[in-house]
Amino acid sequence: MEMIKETAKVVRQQQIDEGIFDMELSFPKGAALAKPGQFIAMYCNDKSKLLPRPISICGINKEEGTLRVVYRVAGEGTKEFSEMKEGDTLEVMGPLGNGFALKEEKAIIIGGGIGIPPMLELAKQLNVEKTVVLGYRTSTFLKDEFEAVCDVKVATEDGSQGAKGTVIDAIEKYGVEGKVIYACGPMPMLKALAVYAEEHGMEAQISLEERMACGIGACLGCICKTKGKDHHTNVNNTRICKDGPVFDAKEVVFA
Amino acid sequence: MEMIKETAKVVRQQQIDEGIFDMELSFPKGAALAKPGQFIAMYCNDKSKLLPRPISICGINKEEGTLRVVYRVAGEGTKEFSEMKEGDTLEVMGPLGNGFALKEEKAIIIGGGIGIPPMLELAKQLNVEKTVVLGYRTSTFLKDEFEAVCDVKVATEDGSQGAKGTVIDAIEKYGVEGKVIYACGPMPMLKALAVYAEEHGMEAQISLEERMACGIGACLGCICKTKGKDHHTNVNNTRICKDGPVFDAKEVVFA
Amino acid sequence: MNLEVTLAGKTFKNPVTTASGTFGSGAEYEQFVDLAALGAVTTKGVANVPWEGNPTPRVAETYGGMLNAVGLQNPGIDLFCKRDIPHLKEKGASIIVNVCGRSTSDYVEVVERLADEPVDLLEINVSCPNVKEGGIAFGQNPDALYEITKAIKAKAKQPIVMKLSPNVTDITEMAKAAEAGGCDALSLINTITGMKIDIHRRKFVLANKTGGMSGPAIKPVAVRMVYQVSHACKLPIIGMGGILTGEDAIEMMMAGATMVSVGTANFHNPRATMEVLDGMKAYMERYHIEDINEIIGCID
Amino acid sequence: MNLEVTLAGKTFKNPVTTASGTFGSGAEYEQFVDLAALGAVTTKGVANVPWEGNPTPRVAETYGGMLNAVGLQNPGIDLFCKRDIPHLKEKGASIIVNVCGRSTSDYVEVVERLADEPVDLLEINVSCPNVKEGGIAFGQNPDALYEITKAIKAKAKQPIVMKLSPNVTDITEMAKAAEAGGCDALSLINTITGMKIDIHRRKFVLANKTGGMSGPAIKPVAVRMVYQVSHACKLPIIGMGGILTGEDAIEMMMAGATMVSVGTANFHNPRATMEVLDGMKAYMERYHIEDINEIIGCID
Ligand SMILES: Cc1cc2nc3c(=O)[nH]c(=O)nc-3n(C[C@H](O)[C@H](O)[C@H](O)COP(=O)(O)OP(=O)(O)OC[C@H]3O[C@@H](n4cnc5c(N)ncnc54)[C@H](O)[C@@H]3O)c2cc1C
Ligand SMILES: Cc1cc2nc3c(=O)[nH]c(=O)nc-3n(C[C@H](O)[C@H](O)[C@H](O)COP(=O)(O)OP(=O)(O)OC[C@H]3O[C@@H](n4cnc5c(N)ncnc54)[C@H](O)[C@@H]3O)c2cc1C
Ligand SMILES: Cc1cc2nc3c(=O)[nH]c(=O)nc-3n(C[C@H](O)[C@H](O)[C@H](O)COP(=O)(O)O)c2cc1C
Ligand SMILES: Cc1cc2nc3c(=O)[nH]c(=O)nc-3n(C[C@H](O)[C@H](O)[C@H](O)COP(=O)(O)O)c2cc1C
Ligand code: FES
Ligand code: FES
Repeated sequence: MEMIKETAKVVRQQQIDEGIFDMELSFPKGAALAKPGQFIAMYCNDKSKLLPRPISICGINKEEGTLRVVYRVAGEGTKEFSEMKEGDTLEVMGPLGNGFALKEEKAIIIGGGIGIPPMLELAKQLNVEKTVVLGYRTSTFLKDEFEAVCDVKVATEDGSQGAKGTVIDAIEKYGVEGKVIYACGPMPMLKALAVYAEEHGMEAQISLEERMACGIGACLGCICKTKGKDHHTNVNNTRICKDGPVFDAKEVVFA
Repeated sequence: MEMIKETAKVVRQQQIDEGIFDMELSFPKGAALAKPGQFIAMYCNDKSKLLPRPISICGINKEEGTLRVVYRVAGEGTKEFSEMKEGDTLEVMGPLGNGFALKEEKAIIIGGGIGIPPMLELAKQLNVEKTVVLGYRTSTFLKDEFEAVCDVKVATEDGSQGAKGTVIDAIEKYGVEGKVIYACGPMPMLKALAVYAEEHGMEAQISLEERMACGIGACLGCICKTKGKDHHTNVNNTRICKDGPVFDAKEVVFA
Repeated sequence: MNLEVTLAGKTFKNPVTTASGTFGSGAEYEQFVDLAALGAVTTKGVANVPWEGNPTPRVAETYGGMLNAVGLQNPGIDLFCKRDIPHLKEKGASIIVNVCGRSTSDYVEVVERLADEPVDLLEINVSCPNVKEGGIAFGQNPDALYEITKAIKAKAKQPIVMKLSPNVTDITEMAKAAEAGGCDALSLINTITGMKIDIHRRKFVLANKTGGMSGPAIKPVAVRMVYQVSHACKLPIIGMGGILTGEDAIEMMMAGATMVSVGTANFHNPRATMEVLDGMKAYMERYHIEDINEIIGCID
Repeated sequence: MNLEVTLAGKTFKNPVTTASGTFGSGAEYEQFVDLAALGAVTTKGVANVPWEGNPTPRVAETYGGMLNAVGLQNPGIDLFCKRDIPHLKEKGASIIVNVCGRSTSDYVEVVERLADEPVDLLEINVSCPNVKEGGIAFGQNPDALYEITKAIKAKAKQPIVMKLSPNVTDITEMAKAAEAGGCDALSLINTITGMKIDIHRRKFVLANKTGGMSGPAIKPVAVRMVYQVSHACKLPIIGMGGILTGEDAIEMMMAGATMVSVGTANFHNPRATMEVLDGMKAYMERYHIEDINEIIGCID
């Protein structure tokens, strides 16, 4: 897995929802290597914060040499990113992680909340019969772009759009079917999808999140519990940054 | 002593000699209060550096509401300042310290190295018969501006301009005379001037330097040894930031 | 919204005080801070007689913090009582006096001298790493700490707060010794001993070689120790070490502190104490917290 | 320009190694760093059997640093010898193996297992604050440290380097105990115990509650301890704690270290080790220093 660490330039940034930002980074070597489901490590310019922020790749433009990220302002680091303007620079490392394995089977692509962005590039690249299911709290973002690619079902917590409830409610309400689930979102959603996939005999590739320090498999900060022994340390832990963030749901032990 | 802490804007910055920068800051409330010999505390934007950098006021423009500083890149903080451009902002506190006491007597205004800048505003404001003596290593800076105000004598370490040697060599070579010495520069120069003033029955106001934390008299970081008991702590130490940086040379105990 | 807290039987209008030695005697910050708006002003360590302190350089910057080796320069208790206490009272401030000494009798002398002064608490500095005698010598040995606490408590008219050093293997052992000695509260942490070398001049930056590290860099150590001590003994705690924002103060209180001191932050921003207080209020509003006392030690 | 140093009888091409646990087994950084260009690769702590480590979250950011409570997850000595050592050798790296254990016999087992491996030094981690047994329990008690040092030294074929914890009242006492136990060198410092609270969720950020603080925030403590230890005993020192730049490394060596380890800096910049080395060379050029050994402990 090749990765690059370089100074990237912001070529575009805009706010697309409350607290949610859409940034395009010029990072040609990274863009050349990137695959859907991988992420990048974004470093702060503020020197009191040394650890990189892991952010999923939402779009890959190999011609322009850019990567797109869509992120929520969660704390100080993402706040700093949100204040950056066209022409500003930051250190970036990536692409990191394994990414999704694109299967030749009917797909359900599922994103929940801030887990939605990484599914967009997957939806674009996955050349099979597919449905996208997106779970929001209330207001939606990126929905139009998914709709430009394929059929989209929506769930909102308050029922203001689409199915009321979770992505599973939307799947059931709209009778969405497929052989393979690709998903990113909050842990309870992923856990529910793992159960759902198991019950329906489907494969589920889920993208996990954990606090990271190195981002490249060196610190053992970001493990998830797994059923099998990990090749790296020979225990039931697997590094999310290096061997994930995408896992076969069957392999993961949920807390 | 009133002082202001505010966000100031860089209105002009240029390099005027090797490693020496000339910056004009928009800081109207500070400019309104400033006197020659006072200094400002400049804070870094880099959050790994929390302490302010004390920098002398080189010029006061009350109409424009600006203060001018001329500084040497000594470490990381001054390096950060030197990279700032017109329109950039930083936190500034000031004016700080006592400043020079302007006497109605014939003056010798003496600056050595990076102690030269604070003497410029003094030379402008001091409305008496006066001579300026400037000591440089080799190349000169700000000299023209002093020459626009009064007679200037120069000393260079290598003798490439003016007297070869120190400011005292220049005073002696050119027979500079006066009743009051106003001086800023390296400690050995100030010590020599204190002796010179004593021998010639002159008053000497010297501006001292020390590492500071608070800049306003609270931390007791920046004291100099004094002959008399200090009013503040009743010991033979006086706070340079608050009761200085300008001292009557007779009061100071040199190491 | 209630910000009032009670510590060792004394009530303060809010939990925010100043860390001794970083706020002078209060007067230096008057242009930036309404002293009466603080929970209390904690003053610079004062001894029975004036102290000269250490040679300069006394301060150095470090990554996310600083070192100091001021060495407790102070005007002595006489001038302090004559000038600084009346001034603070005139400004409407509650007062915590930080007391230093070279021997037990030095401390006792200061404490006795303060008996009739309008002072809320006596914070006993047995943790200064920058003086040869007294200071940390008492703060790194539980038996010595117990003895001096007992001796001071016997003479003190106001509640006493022992200020602990983080430069120990087990902070809870020290806290228990001070508790056994009869003190009313604990302050922690004082500075962590550090060193900086000027590699260009091949010299120590500080004349004293070592100094005490403070500032946001040390906050995780302070939070940890406040948490440990709050679970090891029953004494209320004034928590300090690296507080820069209201959120830092909330964190320190959640770890177990009843009051918090703002120190090095004052050097970075002379209005820091007020901004910490504002930040705490904003946090309380956001989470609908009626009474700040609710959050003290709310983590287990 | 000579960068070669000798420590405990072993020669390294330069003084820069990696801090255990921050560089994996080396392979993770190969895309950024030529492992053969380092003085040595110091590997993640390895035990006699695989360890699972602690639950997540295991890492947290702090001002100018971080906390970790990984808890020494490791593959055990068998897989380590089969996979990691041959790989490092193939890449041309010199190897320092960091050894951990829960009991003296755990450590001894690992050390014996390494007897015939192409390893330069054994760094014995008796200072991990994140595990219940072993680790720091040995590192905070001079008698225990003396005993385990003796026991390991008796069985070790390679020179042993005891890695000390900064979470002690007097680091020189620990250094002397390790010296008396017969070790060949010392490594310091390991992490300083700290805590971070998520005030929004009212939870500890780390599952383990406390973690070890590392990064530039702790450098002044590391420099101070390296200096103190270099004056308290005769053992050579591998210095670490907050080294981010070549200048930091020079400072650590001036304080008394013969080698330096780069840790948390790798997370901030995967090329940090190489940039530290380049910075050291630039410093030597600027000051016309022919031999890096000249600057070791050049400050008194
Ligand atoms: C593989 C992966 C992909 C991600 N993709 C996205 C994305 O596309 N869009 C998006 O908005 N967010 C994404 N996240 C979450 C994102 O990393 C955090 O929101 C971000 O790191 C918060 O940083 P902060 O400085 O704003 O918050 P702070 O709370 O100030 O951060 C403090 C520290 O905690 C870490 N941290 C805090 N929250 C998280 C979290 N949820 N996950 C991991 N580390 C965290 C930070 O990286 C930092 O080291 C992803 C996380 C992972 C692990
Ligand atoms: C009253 C006063 C007036 C000054 N006026 C000027 C001026 O007009 N022009 C100018 O170029 N310099 C002036 N100096 C010196 C200037 O403050 C330092 O060069 C500057 O602080 C160095 O900061 P740095 O971050 O670049 O260096 P670093 O070495 O990285 O600084 C580290 C720390 O040490 C302090 N420090 C380092 N050197 C000095 C020093 N010589 N004096 C005080 N603190 C120091 C810094 O403030 C900072 O806290 C003045 C100093 C004082 C005390
Ligand atoms: C310049 C300076 C002077 C200090 N003087 C004292 C003192 O006189 N008495 C004392 O108990 N602590 C003293 N301290 C320690 C502080 O009160 C406080 O415990 C420490 O700095 C940690 O808090 P902070 O990180 O918010 O600064 C001093 C600290 C600094 C930085
Ligand atoms: C994530 C992480 C894991 C660590 N694992 C180990 C370890 O396995 N063994 C050990 O002796 N030290 C370990 N340490 C401590 C480092 O080797 C080093 O002593 C400490 O981090 C200080 O150096 P630094 O500030 O350069 O990181 C670890 C540190 C970190 C940050
Ligand atoms: S973040 Fe270091 S191993 Fe994953
Ligand atoms: S810098 Fe604090 S008293 Fe002068």
